[in-house]
Amino acid sequence: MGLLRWAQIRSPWIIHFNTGGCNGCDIEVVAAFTPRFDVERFGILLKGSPRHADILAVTGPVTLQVRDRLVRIYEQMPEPKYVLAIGACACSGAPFKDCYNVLGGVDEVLPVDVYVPGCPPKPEAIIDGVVKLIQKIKRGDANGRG
Amino acid sequence: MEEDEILSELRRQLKEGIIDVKVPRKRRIFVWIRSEAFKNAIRRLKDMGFTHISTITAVDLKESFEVIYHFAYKGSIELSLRFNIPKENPRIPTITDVIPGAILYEREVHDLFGIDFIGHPDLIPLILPENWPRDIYPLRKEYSLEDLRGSILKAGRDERRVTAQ
Amino acid sequence: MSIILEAIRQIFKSPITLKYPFEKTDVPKDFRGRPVWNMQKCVGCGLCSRVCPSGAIEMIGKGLKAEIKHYVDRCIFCGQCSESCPRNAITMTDEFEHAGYDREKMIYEYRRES
Amino acid sequence: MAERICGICSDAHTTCYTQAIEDLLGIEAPPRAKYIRVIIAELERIHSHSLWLGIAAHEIGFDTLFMYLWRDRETVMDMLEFISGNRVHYAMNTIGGVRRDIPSEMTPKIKDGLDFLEKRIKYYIKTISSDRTIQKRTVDVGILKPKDAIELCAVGPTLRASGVKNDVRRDDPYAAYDEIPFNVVTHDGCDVFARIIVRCEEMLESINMIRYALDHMPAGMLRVRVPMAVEPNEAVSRVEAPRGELIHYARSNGTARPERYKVRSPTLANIPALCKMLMGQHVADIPIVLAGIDPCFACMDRLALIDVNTGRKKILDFNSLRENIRRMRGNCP
Repeated sequence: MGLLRWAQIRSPWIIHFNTGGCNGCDIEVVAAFTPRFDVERFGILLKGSPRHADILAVTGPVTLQVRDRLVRIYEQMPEPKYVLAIGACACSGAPFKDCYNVLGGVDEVLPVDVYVPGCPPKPEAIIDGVVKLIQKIKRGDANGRG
Repeated sequence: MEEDEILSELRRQLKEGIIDVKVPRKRRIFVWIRSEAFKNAIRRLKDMGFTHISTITAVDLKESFEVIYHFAYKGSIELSLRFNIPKENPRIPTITDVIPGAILYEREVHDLFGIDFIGHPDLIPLILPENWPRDIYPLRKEYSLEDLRGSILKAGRDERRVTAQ
Repeated sequence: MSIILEAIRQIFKSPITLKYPFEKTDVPKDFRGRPVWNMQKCVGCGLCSRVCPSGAIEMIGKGLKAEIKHYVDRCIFCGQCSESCPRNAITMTDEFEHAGYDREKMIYEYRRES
Repeated sequence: MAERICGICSDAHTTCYTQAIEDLLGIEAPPRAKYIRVIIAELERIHSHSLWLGIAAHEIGFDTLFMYLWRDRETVMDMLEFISGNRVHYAMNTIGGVRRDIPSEMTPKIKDGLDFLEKRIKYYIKTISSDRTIQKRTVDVGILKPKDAIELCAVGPTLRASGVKNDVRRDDPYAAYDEIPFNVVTHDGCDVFARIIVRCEEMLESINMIRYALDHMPAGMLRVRVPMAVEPNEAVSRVEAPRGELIHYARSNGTARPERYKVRSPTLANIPALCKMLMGQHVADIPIVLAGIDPCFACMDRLALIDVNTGRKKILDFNSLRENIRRMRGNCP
């Protein structure tokens, strides 16, 4: 366990999933990976497969259609796993929370470790969120099922 | 062609089919027609150069539906062709045989209002989730938001029970 | 081929990456960060909570006794509240690092000092 | 609120929305506001196209170009941030005009940025047309004949890359586009390569338009007074978003809430054309053909209707198709 946590703190791998948002947060997440902000200098890698990832970064409000897929992706991730909710929609579903096909924030479906509000959050704010998540993993009180 | 030329040409082609026209500003035309004349009108419009369909909108007018087809003439003049259909029997012929680009817009209107397009190649749900109740059309005004939420959550629960069994 | 030359040229340039978590970056002039209420100016008309598109502002009570609860996790930082406020009591600050572990802790409360 | 339909073309959606409402109310934005709308819209076009070009480079496995493009794209983001204060949702448009001015002090900084971008975009055009990797992956891939493009009602750069000269900015001028000279870029290639070149040259065209607009900006007020009451009326508003023709339809019934509001975003219009393009292609080419229409899955389609009875907003989005496509692509962002 110690080795695993050490590896996760040193180099957390991220999978990014849009659950029906406006793309604003997505381009900022991708911008955080590109040269200007470059989170890869902290060993953070964007992965295409949930089976390789430690952190699930969710953007957008959870719609009815996407709920089962979101849960499936979460189930596929190896434990311990953490969820990062990026943007106001993923945090609480606002301003779409009253729509009939939107369930609300990600925490309606999955346990969320760190919320990053903002519409969209600046890439700096996303980095800040990831840093706070890493601190939480270090302290060992993340609810990452592991 | 200019707006008035288009209108006179349409009047000549459709005669009694046209109920009313309105030109609120430059490059915008609204045409009300009788629902029987609509397929013919679309063929005529295509021949006149309205090849691009921008979208199809339906509006719930409590007693009937109004269906609006937005066309563009060489990209510049936007003509909205509209007619009413009864709510009890919302069936109209498809236009995908004349303009193939309308295929997704018809599916979308079918999803949201339950209007049947006779002859459409593939009228399966486009926007709505797959566990959506069959006979609920979200943009009809008789459904309030609470009704919709309730029925959807119920449908979701039922499905989960099925998978659990 | 030309992209290889470009890549070689880049080796001699200084990196473009911001050293963000270690050095704070500046925010532009009109940046819309977290809104802050000046309760000395607020008259409790409730306009901000009515115009808010995402329901992030809750007003408890009315008039000068009003209390304002601002839910940062719902806020979309559109600035509509600060634009609509008839007394200019709301300012958009530079704060953008709101990340937190708990939604309950993301509520800011404002009440008038008596 | 209309801004949250799409995060990439947020300004196009607000422009379209405000125009529809201005039409309903029978008011018109002042000239200076129109010029500012053009400047923001064109900056957004540059940002969106360079974003797309980066993603396209990523899809064909050319990540170096992706990183370079996204680095240079930060210049546009900086300019937008400098003008409006935020990177993505600018909140510049309001009903009856714009919220913020672009004072003349800002002009030199914007022009510096434009000069830098022009140099870079020219360099990328050279790279793209000479690089063998890109040529092999894009030329003669995803063919869309002009006849099919018109028949399937394709819009925007997808249509223009099939050699059809069609641009809402030219054909149905809104804002200040009737006063600003520009060319409609077309290409006869009909393939993915043509779509890349059309978008690159549109970026250069946008740069020239911003320069012209900055130099010829009339003085005057930024917004007009908006009447409080709305007559029963209807309006159709069209805008050339970075991805193509965007259309909003609004109808009011005399109350404060609209009777019907409909949004049709450009990606939905391009889907039938996409199905045509994918016919007879290799599986490995699917990502780049798909990326060729610049799909924006969030803005693919959403309709908002505000129900008069309950007064709540209902928003539907176009998830099923997006899900299918996402499954096809693997989970690339």
